[in-house]
Parts: sequence; structure tokens; C-alpha cells
Amino acid sequence: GGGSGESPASDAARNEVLPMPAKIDTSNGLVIDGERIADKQLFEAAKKDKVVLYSGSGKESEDLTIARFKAETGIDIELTRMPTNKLSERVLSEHGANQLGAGVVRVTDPLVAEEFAKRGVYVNYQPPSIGELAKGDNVVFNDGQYLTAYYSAYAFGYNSAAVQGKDVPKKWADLLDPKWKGKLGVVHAGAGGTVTALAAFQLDAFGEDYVKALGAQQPRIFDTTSVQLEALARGEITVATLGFNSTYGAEVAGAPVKLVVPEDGISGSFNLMGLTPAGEKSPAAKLFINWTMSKAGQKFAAAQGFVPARPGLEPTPTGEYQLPPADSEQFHLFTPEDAKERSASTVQTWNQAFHFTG
Amino acid sequence: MQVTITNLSLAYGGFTAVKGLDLTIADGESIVLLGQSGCGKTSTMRCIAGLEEPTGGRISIGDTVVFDHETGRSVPSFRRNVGMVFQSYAVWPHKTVLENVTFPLRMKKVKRGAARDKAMEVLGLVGLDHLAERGASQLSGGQMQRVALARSMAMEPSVLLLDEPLSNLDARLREDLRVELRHIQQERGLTSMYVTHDQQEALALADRIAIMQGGRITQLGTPEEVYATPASASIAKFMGVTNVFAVGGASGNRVTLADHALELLTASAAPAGAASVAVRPEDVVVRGEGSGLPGTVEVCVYQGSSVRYQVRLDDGPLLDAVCPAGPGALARGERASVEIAPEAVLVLPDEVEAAPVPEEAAA
Amino acid sequence: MQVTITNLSLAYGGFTAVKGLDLTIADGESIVLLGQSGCGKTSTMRCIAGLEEPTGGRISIGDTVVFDHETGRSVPSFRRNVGMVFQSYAVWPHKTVLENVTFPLRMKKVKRGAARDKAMEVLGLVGLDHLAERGASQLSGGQMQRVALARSMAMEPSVLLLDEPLSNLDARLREDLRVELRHIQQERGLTSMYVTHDQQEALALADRIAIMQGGRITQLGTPEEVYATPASASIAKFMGVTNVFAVGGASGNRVTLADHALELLTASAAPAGAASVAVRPEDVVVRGEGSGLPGTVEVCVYQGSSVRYQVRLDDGPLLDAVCPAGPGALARGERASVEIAPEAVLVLPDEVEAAPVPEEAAA
Amino acid sequence: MTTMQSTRVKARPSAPSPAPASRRRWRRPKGLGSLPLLLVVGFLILVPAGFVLLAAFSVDIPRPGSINFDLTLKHLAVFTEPGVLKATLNSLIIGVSATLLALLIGGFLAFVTARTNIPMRGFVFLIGLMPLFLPSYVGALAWSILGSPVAGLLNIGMRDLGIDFTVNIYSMGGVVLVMGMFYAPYAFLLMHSSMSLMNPDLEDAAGVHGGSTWQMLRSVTFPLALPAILGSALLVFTHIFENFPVSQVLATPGQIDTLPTFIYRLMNASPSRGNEAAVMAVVLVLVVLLVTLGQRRILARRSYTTVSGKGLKARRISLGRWRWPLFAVALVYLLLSIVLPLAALVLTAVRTSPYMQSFNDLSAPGAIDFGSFGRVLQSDLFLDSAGNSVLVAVVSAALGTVLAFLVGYTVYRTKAKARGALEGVSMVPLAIPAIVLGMGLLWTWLVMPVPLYGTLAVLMIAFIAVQMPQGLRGIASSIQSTERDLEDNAVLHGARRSRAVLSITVPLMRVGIASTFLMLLMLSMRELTVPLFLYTSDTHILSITIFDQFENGGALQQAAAMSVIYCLIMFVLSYLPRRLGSGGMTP
Ligand SMILES: Nc1ncnc2c1ncn2[C@@H]1O[C@H](COP(=O)(O)OP(=O)(O)OP(=O)(O)O)[C@@H](O)[C@H]1O
Ligand SMILES: Nc1ncnc2c1ncn2[C@@H]1O[C@H](COP(=O)(O)OP(=O)(O)OP(=O)(O)O)[C@@H](O)[C@H]1O
Ligand SMILES: [Mg+2]
Ligand SMILES: [Mg+2]
Repeated sequence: GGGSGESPASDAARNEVLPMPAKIDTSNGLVIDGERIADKQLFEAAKKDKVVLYSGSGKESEDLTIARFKAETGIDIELTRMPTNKLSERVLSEHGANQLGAGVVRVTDPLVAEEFAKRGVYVNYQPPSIGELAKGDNVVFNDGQYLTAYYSAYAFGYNSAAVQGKDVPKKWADLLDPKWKGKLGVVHAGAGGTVTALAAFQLDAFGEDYVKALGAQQPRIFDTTSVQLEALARGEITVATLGFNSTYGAEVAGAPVKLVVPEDGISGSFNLMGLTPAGEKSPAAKLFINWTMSKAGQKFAAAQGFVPARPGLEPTPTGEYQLPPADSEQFHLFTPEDAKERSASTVQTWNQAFHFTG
Repeated sequence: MQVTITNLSLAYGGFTAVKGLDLTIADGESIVLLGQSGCGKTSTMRCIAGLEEPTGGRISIGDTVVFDHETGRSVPSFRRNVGMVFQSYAVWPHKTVLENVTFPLRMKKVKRGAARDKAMEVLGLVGLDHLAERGASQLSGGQMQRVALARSMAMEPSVLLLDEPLSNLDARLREDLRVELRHIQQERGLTSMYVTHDQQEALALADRIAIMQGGRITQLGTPEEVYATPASASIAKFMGVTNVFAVGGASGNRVTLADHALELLTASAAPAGAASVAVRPEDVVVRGEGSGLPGTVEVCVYQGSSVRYQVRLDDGPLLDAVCPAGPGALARGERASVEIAPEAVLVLPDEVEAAPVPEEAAA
Repeated sequence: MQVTITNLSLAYGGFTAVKGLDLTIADGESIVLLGQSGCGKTSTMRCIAGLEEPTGGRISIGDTVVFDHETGRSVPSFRRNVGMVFQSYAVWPHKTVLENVTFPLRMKKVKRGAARDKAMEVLGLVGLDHLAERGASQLSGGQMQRVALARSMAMEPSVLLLDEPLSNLDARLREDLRVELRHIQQERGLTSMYVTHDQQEALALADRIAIMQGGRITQLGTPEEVYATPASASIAKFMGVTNVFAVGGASGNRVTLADHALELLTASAAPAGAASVAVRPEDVVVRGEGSGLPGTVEVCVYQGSSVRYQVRLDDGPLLDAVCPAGPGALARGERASVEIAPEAVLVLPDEVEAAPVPEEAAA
Repeated sequence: MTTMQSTRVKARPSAPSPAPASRRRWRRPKGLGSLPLLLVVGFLILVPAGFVLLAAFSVDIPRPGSINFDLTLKHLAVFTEPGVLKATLNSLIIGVSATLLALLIGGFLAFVTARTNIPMRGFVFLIGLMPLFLPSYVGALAWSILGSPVAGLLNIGMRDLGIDFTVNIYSMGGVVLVMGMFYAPYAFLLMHSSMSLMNPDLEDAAGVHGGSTWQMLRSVTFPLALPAILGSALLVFTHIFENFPVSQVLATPGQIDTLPTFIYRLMNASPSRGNEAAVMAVVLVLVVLLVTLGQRRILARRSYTTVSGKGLKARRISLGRWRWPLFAVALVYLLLSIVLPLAALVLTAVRTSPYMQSFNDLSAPGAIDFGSFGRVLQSDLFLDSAGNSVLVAVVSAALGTVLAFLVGYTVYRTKAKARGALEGVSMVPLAIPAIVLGMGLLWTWLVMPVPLYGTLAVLMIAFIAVQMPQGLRGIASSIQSTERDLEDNAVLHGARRSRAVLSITVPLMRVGIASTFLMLLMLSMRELTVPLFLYTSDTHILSITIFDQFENGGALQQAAAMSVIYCLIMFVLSYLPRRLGSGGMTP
């Protein structure tokens, strides 16, 4: 199971990332900071249950979330994590064989979520906060068959030991500075939804020339974000386009990396979840969704470096950074429609600009 | 146990090593298999032991049919109770001498202590008891061969196949073991089949000798029979008769050689189709002078108790002769007179197809 | 090339297989090494070939010291140009017959075509040319042995070591090859060392015979010498002299046996310290009646050209005799008269330590 | 074991029989003993492979619940995709050169440990083995830490020393070096067992007949080890050809495209293009089957028996003055494959900041902290998954070895009809990239009406299936080295076939069996891609936990610490099979 006990994650989840909520009231159901997460019946049932979570999200952030959830609600989560594409195969297969054990499945690709919905992996479920959620775009899908838990932000960062002072890039255009030639890192646009989203954002916001110019910087091209992040930490590359949450995790863990929240926009992608048929019978699974979409859950996500999906919350900083809210101009979301219509052409354009075959 | 082999054939891929072989070994009989290198002796034994799948024929041991191509029946080796000393020894290199020899006993569920005693006894027979604890691959060639022999002797099989079991031993040891083997074989009434290239051995061990040629048995008889009346010129040659000549013509008791102007007298009228005459070297008497065929000694080899001559007759052919050593031996280049008794002149076909199958075996 | 071995020792772990062996093989000479199973023959050859690291001594081939324990010098095998036919054949199973035989030629940088021709020629000699393309593991035992022989013959080494190279061949082939080997050896002036357990072979091939016992050479001489005058009773026994008796006492030309009330006449006065008398079976004359020692025939074995008797003398001992076969042979149980000429009675010590080293070799 | 009672299919050729010649009597069909074995192996391997085949030619991915047989050939179009050709070419170049390198390293170490008096043989043996303790993705990462042109530790060190030379591991040469080094142990283990079965007489004969040591090696020693060499070449080549992590870590940053990255991208595309990946897998299967067939052909014509009943005198070749220089060569390999990577990992694990300009940075206060090791050792997750991993690895390696032995025995020692089929089927998993095969296994064990899915048992079964080729090759080469007569002789002396196998063949092949077990054990400990499809939160295993750590990117320190501990566990675990395999042939 997840990191129960006194693991580093639970310490971090309790204090370092975000102070615990001021008030957790379990006298009549579960109420955190005044928001009802579960009524008495659900809460009592959930306490005897545990959440079985399948996730395609980063392992470290899930570990933090699990620890926080346990700290706030006292309920355990059993996590199975693997990259979204493998997870999708796994979930569809298990579901097809009626052996899907997960109560909640979380993925990072809207198309995968759509497929899940189509195949009945997701069932309708409306958390208490559904009214609030419905106010935002792209949060509630199919009347609650699945929800956006939060958004991942994608921007850039630098090695803080190698780059200091006025050298620090602030805007996307700064990446084109000749001094970064050969010292830049990118993950190729075909490697996954988040990077395709980034490419689309760059094309939309700055045009094809920008992408070409970036390609002309002779960046080092990576297959996965993780390998790139390590290269950045070690200073093999000094500046790189990066996922916000995982980089922030590395920074907290002591890596000499710093993030930039450029004023001219950041790229966002989805982190979606839904309740499965097995979850319908699991009070803990329902409670987990309730909690995730509650203010407390959303704030915790924000503190980890995600952009909350629930509209109308006061901004929560991620350490020294402040990400823009989902509905701001600064935040460019690659919608499921975009993904369906533009993925192929975006990747192709990108490949040409970077002289990348594959 | 009687072993009956009927029409046995064995092919390796395209090459037929045994071709329709028939042979019956009576219960308790010791057959010596003689034949040229590569004629199929080992192959035949492997078929009897059940180590090769014959391509045709039938083998029975005692009352049991152990192999029948027709019915597809094939009894696995370990149920045949056939012992075999392999030409290649097949001593297990990872076991000690003693472990090698106790193995068959342990397989028969003999208690550990009893097996050990028995094994030590057999090792004593072959003169290896002092090496019992040595690793089997730390032995000399002859010692290994003796381990292989001891192992099969310890087994007390119903049929024992011995494939040149003494070939790497010195003359004395060989003789001792030969006597020992014969003793055990006769005492236990063991049915056995023995391959050897040593004529002494063949004569000493055989109840009957089977001559094998090209995958078939071509002559079967007592040692004396085979030695005295080989069935064909090629068998005669194989049995060490070096004086074999093609026949040109025959009339009554006289045969003329094909390549030489020489006539020999035979004891009985030459049969029709006779193709060769053969004279054993021992039957050629060489004297310094006399009324025999005149010739000159070309080669003279001292062989301990005997002398081997090659005498070129004035009429052409070169004759081999073995005479008792003694005073009056002839030297190279000396003139000699050669006598051959008519009984010693064998008139034979070149080859025979197969030995006639005796009644009881054919049944 | 002359091979000189001085004080050679070899130990396997704790066991000493060769103990201070001295031997000189003259250039072009053929030495036959005779000795009991396990006495160290193979070990000695392996030392000469450079396959074992001796624990002491010196070996030189021609003018080159190939091994010297003192200086630590050791020339690797492949530079010694010593050919060896392994007792275990050591035919390479993954090569064809032809590839096996061409190997040494290719190592000598003989062109492919020429090597092939030469190899086919040698294969012809051993009668395997028709199997040239066969995989070497698909051969019968005798065929494999011939491949091993052909391989070493093709090499034309300066020294050829043959470790029972013909043991698995039938008598005829063996004789042919023996003649062939002797021919090549003499023609090329090849220095060679030959291990065999076949006395015929030893006599036919040897310029000198070396008797090896317990890791040492105990007698060295021409075949006739060794046969006629074995250096010790144990050598006599090994050479097939079965009639060996312990001596009780001797006076002048008479020796008395220790265990029997029997006195034998000798040709010359018995030397001091004489311990045994030996009489070759061929020197024992058995007659139906006569003035010799009286006795009874206990065993009578027909051996082709001769008959082997065991006669129990009335005075006690059992005598072996080999007599020419012929009319008048005695049957089991018949009375016999046995005669032994005084010259045939050898008076010998039980054992000898080592053969006296001849002058030139010791130098 | 009744499979020995070999088949005979041909009707009797000529011999006239008294019964009417045309009437063929019913015969007990023989060789049926191999049928259960074929069923087991077929079930383990062919069902998952069948799913992959179906995926290659069906319109939709045939996962449980939506299996249908709408077939199409359109997925073949994947071969016309731009970049496939170049990627294939690159993969071929890398595959061939790294295989050669691996064979060279493995062959050299196998030879010196099995056949010579190299100093500290036991230690050199360990050198040959050790890179197995490092999963190739960890090894690749470690090497990227060492050899990246800008921040590589080696380059930093050289800059510190003022040497003007840059190592660039992100290059064809680097990829080949790392692949070759980390796959050398396969070649090493296979060849080592084969060479320890060498009969020195055969080698001696070469020396006597004028072959120098080198010529002897070339024409006797190595050719006799041919089954092992070809077997390991096949294994190593396909592994390298399909290896994704090393390509990902080292080739991609050097802008070198390979086939595995290509397949990975297909699988990772959105929506995932599993059908097309399956097509590539099917093509690979065909190639591997052809190669297996070819290998069988080459080997069938000759014999490689070295252990015979005429004795086996273990003799070691004296290296003379080359003893220490060759030992030094082995040390260099140790340095490059284990010492440097581990040192890099340890350094990464203890360094508070992964960023380093010069080794002098390490002397700064607070630069070093050993706490990460303690944190790893205290975490429940780590302890759970380590326990699971060891259990799964030991069981699947043991069962896998037994199964491989049964298959190897049937294929190489009997005339069972199913021989060819058995061997072919057993080699199939080699060809299917793990990522695709993992899917096939997932589907299989989901639709099986046995409640195994979600247990450790399913991981074991999957490992056994996936590692069948490695097991078979390991066993096959040593079976081919031992003479049949030895076993037959035991049967003649009254042992049942099974008993003869157990008391003669198995002990003779001890080294080979132990190596196979060791190899499977290490592979099971390392296996990542396949369990990724099959593990659940209850059945966490170590390789996945570490992979997660690395995937997190930021947690490099933790990941490195865990990798180092992981290597230690593998090292300890390798002790037993090493014990079994040590020692010579003599009792
Ligand atoms: N590897 C070994 N370890 C220990 N002792 C050995 C080893 N090899 C041989 N011996 C012993 O050394 C002695 C001499 O062996 P060698 O092979 O030289 O005998 P040999 O004279 O050739 O005998 P044979 O005629 O039986 O072949 C034998 O007693 C044998 O047991
Ligand atoms: N595996 C094989 N493949 C093909 N041919 C073989 C095989 N084994 C043996 N032969 C051939 O079969 C024939 C008979 O072989 P076998 O071993 O029975 O001969 P043998 O009579 O025992 O000879 P030897 O006296 O030389 O041992 C030989 O000509 C041999 O070449
Ligand atoms: Mg044979
Ligand atoms: Mg010997």
C-alpha cells in the first residue's frame, strides 16, 4: 500500500507542503474547515473501507496526496501507479474481464478518460461540491461521469546553481537567447499529452517561427520528463521546458532547480478522475472524490504545484511560486477537442522544427 | 536367457549400419562377435540393449519380446536387465570409482553396506580395489576400462554385452580377466555377447563365433569350425589367412591360380563356383631344402615362439608362413622348399551373403 | 631427433605417476613402451608432448631443451613438433574427418588444396577416405581411432608418440597399419615412442623395448633381449612367462624351488641373490611319454596354430606349456612327460630398480 | 520422465510380413510424453503470443470483453512510417556491435575463469556476473551521470585534473559500450558453463598437432562452445535490439533513433497504437524464429560433446606471464561496468545537491548526507516490495529452470515428435518486445477462469513464460556438451530414465544448471516491463518501486540509494546458485 507510517511523505504532507486544515470535525460525518465532505453514514462506512486508486499521475505527488488524505480523513489508500498509456491498457483489460479492482482511476490524458467513459469504466457520481464545479469549463464531464481533479502546469525552469541573477530567463522569448544554444532541454512533442499541449500552446501563443527558433537552439531532446529533469539537476542542460509539479517536487527534495512562471503564459493539461463500478460500492472511493474536489483537497493540490480545477478558490501558493488560476488568460489549456483535432499536426510541425524523426 | 534377433535393421540417417541381421544366442551361451571396424558390431549391441531404435526387425530376450517393429513394442532399457560394457567406457566422470560400481547395485535396491562390499569384491577382481575412492576421471585408460567392466559385472545382468572390454589392458591382465570373465559367465550361465579383435580372446571366450560383415552375420560356428572352415575367402582373410588367391580353373582335385602358373592339390574335389583358394600360414611348411615348391625367403620376422616368413615361389606368388622357431631357421635371401598339404588348401567363394539360419533359431 | 629424458618426475596432486625416469630415444629409433596398466606410460608421453608440467627432471628433443625443472624452462606443446595419438583419441567431434586430419597441416601453413590432398592420402592409408566428409562423431570406435592416427601421421612430426593407437582395430587392419607405420617410421627416420599391449605389435615395431614399472624404466633392450633375458621375474611374468617360481636354494647349476620338491638344471651357475626361476611356456616340451618330469594334463586349450597345456607335475608345480598344434595332442587328464632344456631356465631377481643407463645416454 | 521412449513414425520399409502387407496395425503412438510439456509451454507462451498476433491483424485491440475477429492488414502500414527505416538501421548497428562486444567480454571472462589459472578466479567469476545486479536502465542512468559531456562526473574529474578530453556517452559508441557491458553477463554465464565442461584432451590434441594457444582457442575451444556462443549471441542480440531504457537514456539525448524508442512512441501515442506495435512484434517473432531455425541447422550437423566416458581431466591452461595483465583487463571491465556506475550512484545518493562543478564541491559542509539509505531501508514500501521480489524471483527462477531443463532435455535428447515445436515455442518470447508481450500476458491472465490475477503467482507465471528462451539456451548448451552414453549407461545398469537423468545428467550439467538458475533469478529480480502490466498494490515488486523513483525525476537521490541497496540484495541472492555452480567435474 501507500506510504503509511512515518514516511517522509507523510511528514511533508502534514506540514511542509501546506499546514493542516485548522478544523477537522468528525462528530457528524466529516467536515473540514466547514465544508462537508461526507455525511455520517458515508463516513462511518468509509472508515471501514479503503480507497483503491489507479493513477497515471506522478508517484511522488500521489504519495503526498495519499498521506494528506490519510491525515485529514483517517482513511487508507492503496495505490497502483503506472504511466497513463499502460494504465489505460490495464484498466480497459481488467474492466473487460470484470476484474477491475480500482474504485477510482486517475489519468492524465482526456482522450483516455473519454474512452473510459465510453466503455463504462467510469460511472456517474456527483460529489457534494458538484454545484461549484459545474461553474467551471472542462471540470465536469458527461454530467459527472468523470471530473477534472486538477490541471498540470507546464512551463520552464533552470538549474539554479548554473544560472543566477540577470541570466535567469523570465519570458518564453528568453529561451531563444543565443547563450542557451546547446544548453536547452526539451521533451519531444510526441512523447505524451502534456508535451503536445506545450507545443500547441507555443504555436498558438508565439507562432511557428518561435518553435522553429527554439529548434534552432539545438536543444537536447528527451523521451521522458524524468530523464530530462535529472539532466537539468545535474547541470547537463541548464534550461528546460518542464512540468511544474514534478520539478517543484525535485526542488523541495533539494535539487538545484528553479521554476519560472512566465507572464506570457503557461501550458495546462488535464488530470482527470472518475468513479468505477467497483467504486460505486466503495464508500471510501466516493469519499476520496469528495475530498479531492473539496477546498481542502484542491488547496493541497495547488500547494503541490497543480492548478486547481474547482473555480472560485482563493489562490494558494506553491512554495515561492504562484500559479495562475485555471480561468485566467495566462493559463492555456489543451482541451480534449484540441487533442483530437490537432495532436497529429502539432507533433508533425514540432518534429519538423526540431528536425526530429520518430 | 536366450536372445533371439530376427531381421534386425538399423539406419543412422541415410546410412544403414545393420541390415537384416539374424542371430540367436542360446541361454548361457557366449557368442563372440568378430568383424571389421565399422561393420556394425556396436550398433547391434546398442539395439539389443535398447539404446537405439532399430528401423526394422524383432528382438526377444528370454520369453519377452523387447522390441518389435511390427507392433511398435519397445521395452525400455532399464527393464531389459541387459548389462553392457561400452567401447567408450562411459565411466561417470563425476563419481568415484566405487560410486560407479555401486550404482547398478543401488538401482537393484541392494543395501548400501552390502552394495559396497559387493563392489569392492568386483573391484578386487579387476585389480582396482586400492583406487576405490579415486575420482573416476583421475585414472589411466586401462584403469577406466576396468571400472567399466567392474560396473557391468557387479550388475549381474541376464544378458551381458561386452564391447572390446579389454582392449586397453596389458596382455597379462587381459588374460587374467578373460579367464575370470569366462569363469563367471559359465558359472552363472550368463548369456553374453563379446566383441573383440583379439583372436586369442575370441577363441578362449567363445562358445560360438559370429562373423559380421557389412551389417550381417555371415558365419556362425564354433571357434574350430570358423577357423578350420571359413565360409568365404573374405572371412578367411579376416581370420588371418594371408594366403588367398583367385582361382583360374579347377578340375577334380586340382585348382589353378588365376594370376600365377601354379597348381595346388586339394583334399576333395573343388565345388562349382569356387573362386578362391586359401592356405593358412601355419599350414605352409618351409624347409631349407626338400621336394616342395621352390622359392626364396624374402622376409623373415622373429616372433618369439615362432618365425614368420614370406617366401616368393619361383612360380610367382608370395606365400606367408609361420613356422615354429628353433634351430635351422632360414635367413632372408636363402632358398627354400615349401610344402602344402592338400587338406590345408581351402577352396572358397569370395563372399557369402548370410549365415544359414539353424532350424531352432528360425522357428 | 634424439629425445633425452633425464630424471623425469610427475605427480598428480599427491600421487606420483612418474618417478625419476631416464630414457634416451636415438634419432630415428622406435621405442616400444611396455608396462602394466597404470604404470605411467601415458603420463610420460604427456610430459614429452608438453601437456603436463613435470615436477622434476629434464627433457630435450634434438638439441633443444624443451623442459628443465631447474631453469623453469618449458617450451609449449605446439612448438615441440611432437605428434601424439591419444589413448582417448581426442578426435574433435565438431569437425569432419577431413577437417580433423587437415588441422595439423593447416597449422603448418600448408595451402588448403595441398593439405586436402595430403590428408586424403593419409586417410587412404588408414582406409577412411570414403568417410572424409562424415562428422567425426558419427564414426565407430575403430574408425575414430584411425582418424586420430591419420591426424598424427599427416602432421609429419619430428617425434611421434603413439598411445595404443591400434587397440580398437581388428587383427588384419592392425597388422596392415602396423606394417604401414613401421614403414613410414623407418623411411622418414621418425623418432617414435609406442605404447601397446600387443606383444606381436611390440616385437614388430620396436627397435628397442622399454619396460616400465611403477613410473620407471626397468629394462631397455632389443625385443629379442627383453624376450630372451628379462631382467627380473616380474618382467618375465609381464612378458608372458607364466612359469615363475620362487627359488629355495641354489648350488652350481642346480636350483631348488621354494614351494616344491623340484630341482631344475640351469645352463650357467645361478648368480647370488637369485630369487626366482622362469621358464617360457614355449620352452616347455610336453610329450605323451618320455624321460622328462612326469605329470598330468589339467587344461588343454586349442589356440589355432598351437595348443596350450597346463600340466600338473607329480612333484607339485603347475606348468604352462605352448606346443605346436598337430597330431598327437594330449587330452585333459592324460599323463604327460615334460622336458625343459637348461638354457630355457632363467634365474632372475624378483624386481629391478631401474634399467642401467647406457654410457652415451648418461653423458 | 517417459519422453525418452522415442518416436518411430516410419512404416517398416520392405521386410515381408506374413500378414497382408497393406494392413497397418494400430501402434501405440510414442513420444506422447512430450505432449504434456508442449501443452504447458504452449499454454504459458502461445496464448499471450496469440493475443499479440491477433492484435497485429485485428481492427481493434483484442482486450478482454472486446475480443473479436475483424481482421485487417492495415496495421502493416506502420512500416512505411518515416523514420522506421533509419531507426531499424540504427538498432541493427547498435545490436550487432554491442552483441559482438558482449560476446567478446563474456567469452574472455568465461574462458579465463573456466579454463585458466587467472589469479583470484572466484573473484573474476564474480566480475563476469556482477553487471547482472544492475538493471540496464539503472546502469544507463549511472553512465549518463558519469559520461554526459557537460556534467558527467568523469568529465568533471578530468576538468579538475586539467585534462582536455571529453567523454560523450550520448553517442553511438557510448550506447554500444553500455549495452555491450551490461549484456555481457548473459554471454558469460552461458559460455562459462559450456567451457567448464571442456574435455582438455580435445584442446591438448590441438596443441600437439601444432596449434598455438590462439589457434587452439579458435579451432577447438570456441567452436566446441558454439551452442553456447550462438545461443548467447541470439539472446544478447534480441535483447539489445529491443532494449528501451538504454536507448531512452543514452541514445535519444544523442539524437540517435532506435526501433525500441519507436515502438515505445507507438505505445505511448495518444490514442495508443497497440495494434501497430503488435505488428512490429510479429515481424520480430518471425525473424527470431528464422534465426533459431538457422541456429538449429548449423548446430545439428555437428556434435559438441566434450564430456565423455573416457574421462575428463580438468586441466587449466597456464597463462604464464599473462596472468596478471589479463587479470588487469578483467579489472578494467569491473571498473567500467560496476565500480564507476555504483560509485556514481552512491555519490548521487549521498550528495545533497545533484549539481556539481568540481569534485571540490564535495568538501563543502553539508554536501554529503548518508540519510537517504536509512530512509529507504525504513520505508514499508521498500521492505514489502523487496520481500515480494525475492519470493517471486526465487520461485520463478527455480520453476523456470526445471521447465527449461525438461524442454531442453526433450528437444536435445529425445526423438519426440514435438521437439521442433517445443523449441520454437520456447523461443517466441525472445522476439516479442516485453512491452507488447506484457499486454498479451495481461489479457491472458485476465480471461483465464482461475483466480490468479492480482496475486504474486501471476507474476511468477509471467516471468517463467517471458524467460523461457534464456532458460532454454542456458540448458541447451550444456546438454549438448555431455555425451549421451553416460546417461544411457545408467539406464542399462538398471536406473529408470528419470533416475539416470537425476544421478548422471543433472550432476554433470551442474554448472550449466546453476548458471541458468542464476541468470533467471537475476532476470526476475530485474524484470520491469512485464510486471508493470500485472502488478497490483498488493504485489509491488522492487523493480517497479525503483522505476517509480526514477520516473519521479526529482527523487534522484532516493532512487540512487535504492538502486545501490537493490544491487546489494541481488548480490546476496546470487550466493546460493554460485555455490552450487562452483567446483569442477570431479567428485
Ligand atoms: N588426474 C590424475 N589424478 C591422479 N592420478 C592420476 C591422474 N591421472 C592418472 N593418474 C594415475 O597415474 C598413474 C599413471 O597413469 P597413466 O595414465 O600414465 O597410466 P598408463 O601407464 O598410461 O596406464 P594405461 O595402460 O592403463 O593407460 C595411474 O595409476 C593413474 O591412476
Ligand atoms: N551416429 C552415426 N551416424 C552415422 N553413421 C554412424 C553413426 N554411428 C556409427 N555409424 C556408422 O555405422 C557403422 C557401424 O558402426 P559401429 O559402431 O556399429 O561399428 P563397429 O562394428 O562397432 O566398429 P568398431 O569395431 O570400429 O567399433 C560404421 O560404419 C559407422 O561409420
Ligand atoms: Mg564398435
Ligand atoms: Mg595410458
